[in-house]
Amino acid sequence: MADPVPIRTDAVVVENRSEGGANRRLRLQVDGWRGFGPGQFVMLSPGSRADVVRSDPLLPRPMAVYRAAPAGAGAVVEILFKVSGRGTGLLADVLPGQRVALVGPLGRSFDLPESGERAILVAGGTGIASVYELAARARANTEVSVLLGARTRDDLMGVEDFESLGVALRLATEDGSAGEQGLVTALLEAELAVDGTARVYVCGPTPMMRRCAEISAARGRPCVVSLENTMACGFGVCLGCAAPLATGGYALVCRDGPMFDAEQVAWEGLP
Amino acid sequence: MADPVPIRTDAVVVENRSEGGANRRLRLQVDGWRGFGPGQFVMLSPGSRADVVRSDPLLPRPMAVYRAAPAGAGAVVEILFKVSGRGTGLLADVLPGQRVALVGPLGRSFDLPESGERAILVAGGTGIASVYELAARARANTEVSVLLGARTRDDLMGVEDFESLGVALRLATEDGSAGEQGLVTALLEAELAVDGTARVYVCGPTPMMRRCAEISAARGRPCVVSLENTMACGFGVCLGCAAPLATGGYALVCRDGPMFDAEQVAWEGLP
Amino acid sequence: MSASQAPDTRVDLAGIPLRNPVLTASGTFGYGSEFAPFLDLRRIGGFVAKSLTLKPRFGNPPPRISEAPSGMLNAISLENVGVDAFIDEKLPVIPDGVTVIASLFETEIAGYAAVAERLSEEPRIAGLEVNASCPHVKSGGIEFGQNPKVLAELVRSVRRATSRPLLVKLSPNVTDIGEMARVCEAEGADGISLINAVQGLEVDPETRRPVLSNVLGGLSGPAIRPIALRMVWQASRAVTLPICGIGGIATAADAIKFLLCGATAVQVGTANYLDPAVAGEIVDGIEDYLKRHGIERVSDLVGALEIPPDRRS
Amino acid sequence: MSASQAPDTRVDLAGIPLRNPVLTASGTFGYGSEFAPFLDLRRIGGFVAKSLTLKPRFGNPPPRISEAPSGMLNAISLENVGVDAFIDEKLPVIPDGVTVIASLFETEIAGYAAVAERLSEEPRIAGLEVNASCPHVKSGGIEFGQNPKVLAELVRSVRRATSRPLLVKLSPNVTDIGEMARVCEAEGADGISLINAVQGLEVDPETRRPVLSNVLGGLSGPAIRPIALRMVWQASRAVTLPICGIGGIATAADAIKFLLCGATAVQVGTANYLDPAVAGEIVDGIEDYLKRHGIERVSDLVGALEIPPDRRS
Ligand SMILES: Cc1cc2nc3c(=O)[nH]c(=O)nc-3n(C[C@H](O)[C@H](O)[C@H](O)COP(=O)(O)OP(=O)(O)OC[C@H]3O[C@@H](n4cnc5c(N)ncnc54)[C@H](O)[C@@H]3O)c2cc1C
Ligand SMILES: Cc1cc2nc3c(=O)[nH]c(=O)nc-3n(C[C@H](O)[C@H](O)[C@H](O)COP(=O)(O)OP(=O)(O)OC[C@H]3O[C@@H](n4cnc5c(N)ncnc54)[C@H](O)[C@@H]3O)c2cc1C
Ligand SMILES: Cc1cc2nc3c(=O)[nH]c(=O)nc-3n(C[C@H](O)[C@H](O)[C@H](O)COP(=O)(O)O)c2cc1C
Ligand SMILES: Cc1cc2nc3c(=O)[nH]c(=O)nc-3n(C[C@H](O)[C@H](O)[C@H](O)COP(=O)(O)O)c2cc1C
Ligand code: FES
Ligand code: FES
Repeated sequence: MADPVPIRTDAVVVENRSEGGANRRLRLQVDGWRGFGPGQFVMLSPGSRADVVRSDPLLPRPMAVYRAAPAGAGAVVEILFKVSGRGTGLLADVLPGQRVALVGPLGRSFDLPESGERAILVAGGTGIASVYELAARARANTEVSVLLGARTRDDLMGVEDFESLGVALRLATEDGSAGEQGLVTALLEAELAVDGTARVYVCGPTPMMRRCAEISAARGRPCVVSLENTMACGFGVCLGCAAPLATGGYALVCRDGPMFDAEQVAWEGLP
Repeated sequence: MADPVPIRTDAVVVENRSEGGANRRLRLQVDGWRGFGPGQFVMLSPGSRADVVRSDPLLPRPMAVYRAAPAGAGAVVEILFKVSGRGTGLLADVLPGQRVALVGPLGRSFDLPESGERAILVAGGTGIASVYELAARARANTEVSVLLGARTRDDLMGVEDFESLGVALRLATEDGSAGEQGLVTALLEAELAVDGTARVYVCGPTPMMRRCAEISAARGRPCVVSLENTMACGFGVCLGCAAPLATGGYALVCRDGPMFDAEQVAWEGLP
Repeated sequence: MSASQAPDTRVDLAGIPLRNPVLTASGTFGYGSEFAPFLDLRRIGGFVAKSLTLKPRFGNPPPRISEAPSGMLNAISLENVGVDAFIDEKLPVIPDGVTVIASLFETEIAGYAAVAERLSEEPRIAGLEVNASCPHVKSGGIEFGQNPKVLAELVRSVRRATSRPLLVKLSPNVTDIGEMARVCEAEGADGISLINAVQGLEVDPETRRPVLSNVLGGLSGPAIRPIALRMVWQASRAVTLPICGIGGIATAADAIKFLLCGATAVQVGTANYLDPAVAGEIVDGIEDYLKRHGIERVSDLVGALEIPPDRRS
Repeated sequence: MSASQAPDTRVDLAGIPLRNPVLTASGTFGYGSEFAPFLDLRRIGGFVAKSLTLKPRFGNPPPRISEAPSGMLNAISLENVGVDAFIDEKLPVIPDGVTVIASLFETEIAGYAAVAERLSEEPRIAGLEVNASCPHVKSGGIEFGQNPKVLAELVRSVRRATSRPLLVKLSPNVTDIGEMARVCEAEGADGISLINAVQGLEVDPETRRPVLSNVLGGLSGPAIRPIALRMVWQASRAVTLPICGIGGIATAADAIKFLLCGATAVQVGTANYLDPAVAGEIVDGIEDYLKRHGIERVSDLVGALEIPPDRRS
């Protein structure tokens, strides 16, 4: 199914609350929303809120669509984000009723696993937000394992939502404050030690994705990674988000991705 | 008495509420506050809030100290302001607990009227905020008349505060929605028709101040005006706030003013 | 003009008739069709496509962009699909009635002329814009538009290669923009576009490296608007050529400032990234302004800046 | 270096010993004492006073300033108290131990030399900074710093007039900052400061007039920082003279970027208006950075930008 045509609108904040640690959950009423595919993202412009226009910080911020539910003349779109800089700092401040410029959904969506093929979703830090919808949709016709990792318990996002999905969920934190102590890549190694077909989906910090790609390749399992590059436009016109390809040249993360087969990526060329 | 030495600090928002129309009342906890004289002002930087630094809008905004009351390790400083652009738009958004960079108090303060000399305070629009403290202090040893003008009722600020001061208060609005219909300058003409000494203090839009200066001069009464120029620093170093003098050359509104004897001002050279 | 009558927004830019003066800038509008979901391309005056070279090019390794105060830095370099793919694949999907200006650059003058010739065969293209902000390989990294002699040679040879409306897009990284404008006029350009991005540098103090892989990048966005307005004004006093004003335009008010300073039309750049429908809103805003001020023709605004008498040097 | 040991922040700027590399910029720090309520002047490396002319000057009519995206425009022009009042009234109230650099400008070269001579008699002044961003009357409004011949003549005659440490403050409104830096080096300057404000223009679309009475103004603030960093880096590759980096510095991280690009010291300008204590905080922040990275001497950062091998052209 083709991904829906993106829109550009002023979304209205419905809720903006702490999700523990530096993480927040933002719920936006987006009129005219036409649906989205798992792994797609939106561009949000907290720096130029519609009521007080300002130009610093200038660029919109890419944020995965965590999930969405029909509401009013569109949908309530949910974003899970981590406050990590100026743009997300401003986003943490927006109040219910205020507006945030939104463009999306953008990017390709994940190809769902084939029926019967086991899906292993590995996500670290804010990458967790990119895989929830994939888990939700894939579990309809496949067995889904979700492996979430973070530095510490507070950095994990949406754990309860994954729990209520009823997927097999395992957690890892570097300090052991939630789930197993260690890296989520260790969980992947354990999962892949079990026989059978499995497709691996990964979103998280670059070193983590690269390691997951290696682990999957060693087991001969297909691995899809969702890259995070700095973006200016999000829809393929600034050419700013180029990711180097193993075959030479570049792909645009926003248009050709954000997900790529792991072997397509020239890891050593990523910033 | 010499004006207090200014400080520079991050003030903490105590309250930020609507005052009717586009007007707001901002109450700031300012630790280390050393007092202020009537007519002095502070520079507030809503564009670069301490928690999320941003550089647009860049310049701090001059705001009269409406009044202040000792509190905690300093004072609660009150500002009445009108949302009229980007800086004041951001100021309208700051929430209790958030911080706003503050420098002040700055500028000279009004010379209080001499004992027995009647004081007539004329203020229009946001200029009202500059004369409240003068009214409060002058009424101790003189008869004080306060004439407030605005386009419409909603544009008036702090009327109840002036009422509780117990000064003689008259209002004028252009649309007659509060007080007499017409310009506040007409009220001044009526006041000055009464015999006796009187010193006139004016703060408001330039054409209003200029007209008040003419009315006062025609009656031979001293008139002090408080000018509003665009400012970058507020303490005499950028040389941006120059106001042309009748005798040639320029005065700095932030350092030599904001108040000037009306006849010092070369009105035709003001922007 | 009666309040109900729609003002006349048409302008003629260097022989290119435009339904209104709002174009979008090369490199910020892709090949046009990317904006179809957000904007009726017939609503705006037209667009300038991403600069083309003879052969497709890959561009620089990442990071290619970086945020800057009220702006961004980019070092995309020459990445584009090449002139043939543009003509064969990109142009045909542009709806009729949309004005397309093709932008071109190369690293040597002969290359420019070749691209210009190829583009001139294409009736669907309304005009050419020569991007002179590319480093001139023979001058050791100096941009074509930074040296009046090199610029003259460039304009001369492209002028020989095409009889189509020819705009030259100037580099802002010069001492005297008026001099460069005069060179374009003397060599037969039909108009000038300015400004391209301002050369800048950003550093990551933690890694102690430049943020961009290319070290230097081009600063664009609202940050450069005062510089762009100044240069448009200076160029408009130096030549009679029509000017297309570019730099930090994000609102109708911004566009009007450029017209007042002497621009016949404007191009919206970086703002397209933040809001892909912004160019249409700028058109609306200009119409509102004209109605509100009772101005019949947008062209009445061009160069209408009122300079105080004692400053008219 | 042990974590507890304070790093060595001293630098030598063109023969002026500084306790740390954080100065404040001319025209943004008044005559120094205005900042005494907010900042211990001995905490910073020193300050550059408002540019002086031989006689007191009034400056431009208002409006003189205007806000710009992440910046401001100013057209203060020559307003200052004059060199005599500076020496007689302003200098004596500066506390001992505060490093004072005097800045000077005039509209003709002879005037510069005369001011330089007068300032050189003053032992309390640590060095001179020649502001070359002033319009040269004889060149019809072009700045002294925009023409290499005029700049050479200017530096030569001021050099003859003083044996004190001599910094030349360059205009950014040039094609090739490296060329201007080389001129200063050839004519015997001890160092260069860059950049001054970038020429810009702002328009009020409602009145259709320029916002500033002077029409043109100087753009300063964070908006110009990427341009300033680029020029400091280019100048540092063109000359061996010490460089004082200026432009949009508001934080310790900003200052460190300039040091990495080759500046020996920096000047904080517009940021002083927003926060009159900011220069002190920048000093603190640099010390923290040095400690955090285990760097013993701030001078180890100067020019330490790591350029990827394939970009070291
Ligand atoms: C497709 C995609 C989906 C994403 N989904 C999410 C999500 O659901 N939740 C979430 O918390 N984060 C997500 N991110 C990362 C998020 O975009 C960044 O954390 C955010 O842009 C940081 O902005 P800032 O203003 O806080 O940081 P600053 O440091 O102020 O940002 C400066 C610049 O760098 C860019 N930048 C900084 N960090 C990143 C990053 N990790 N990835 C891309 N650009 C970056 C910013 O966009 C901005 O242009 C996603 C990124 C991409 C590319
Ligand atoms: C000494 C003094 C005391 C003041 N006291 C008050 C007060 O108590 N309450 C109040 O509501 N207003 C007061 N003002 C006016 C207030 O400073 C402006 O309304 C405010 O700066 C507008 O900012 P903005 O961001 O909303 O407007 P913008 O249009 O975004 O401002 C753009 C620029 O113009 C400047 N500017 C715009 N309008 C004015 C103005 N009228 N006076 C000076 N600069 C201006 C801004 O400071 C800014 O630099 C005072 C001004 C001065 C000089
Ligand atoms: C990412 C990016 C890529 C650009 N690519 C081109 C280009 O290929 N050709 C060109 O002439 N200008 C290019 N430009 C410059 C813009 O067309 C424009 O001149 C400049 O960005 C200033 O306008 P703005 O401030 O509105 O963006 C590019 C700008 C950006 C930001
Ligand atoms: C209002 C104002 C006045 C200035 N006056 C002078 C001056 O007299 N002499 C000078 O050399 N530079 C002057 N400058 C330029 C600054 O010293 C500095 O070079 C420039 O503002 C860039 O730095 P910034 O972005 O940190 O402000 C002035 C700048 C401003 C904003
Ligand atoms: S973010 Fe602009 S092309 Fe991908
Ligand atoms: S506002 Fe800076 S001198 Fe008055």
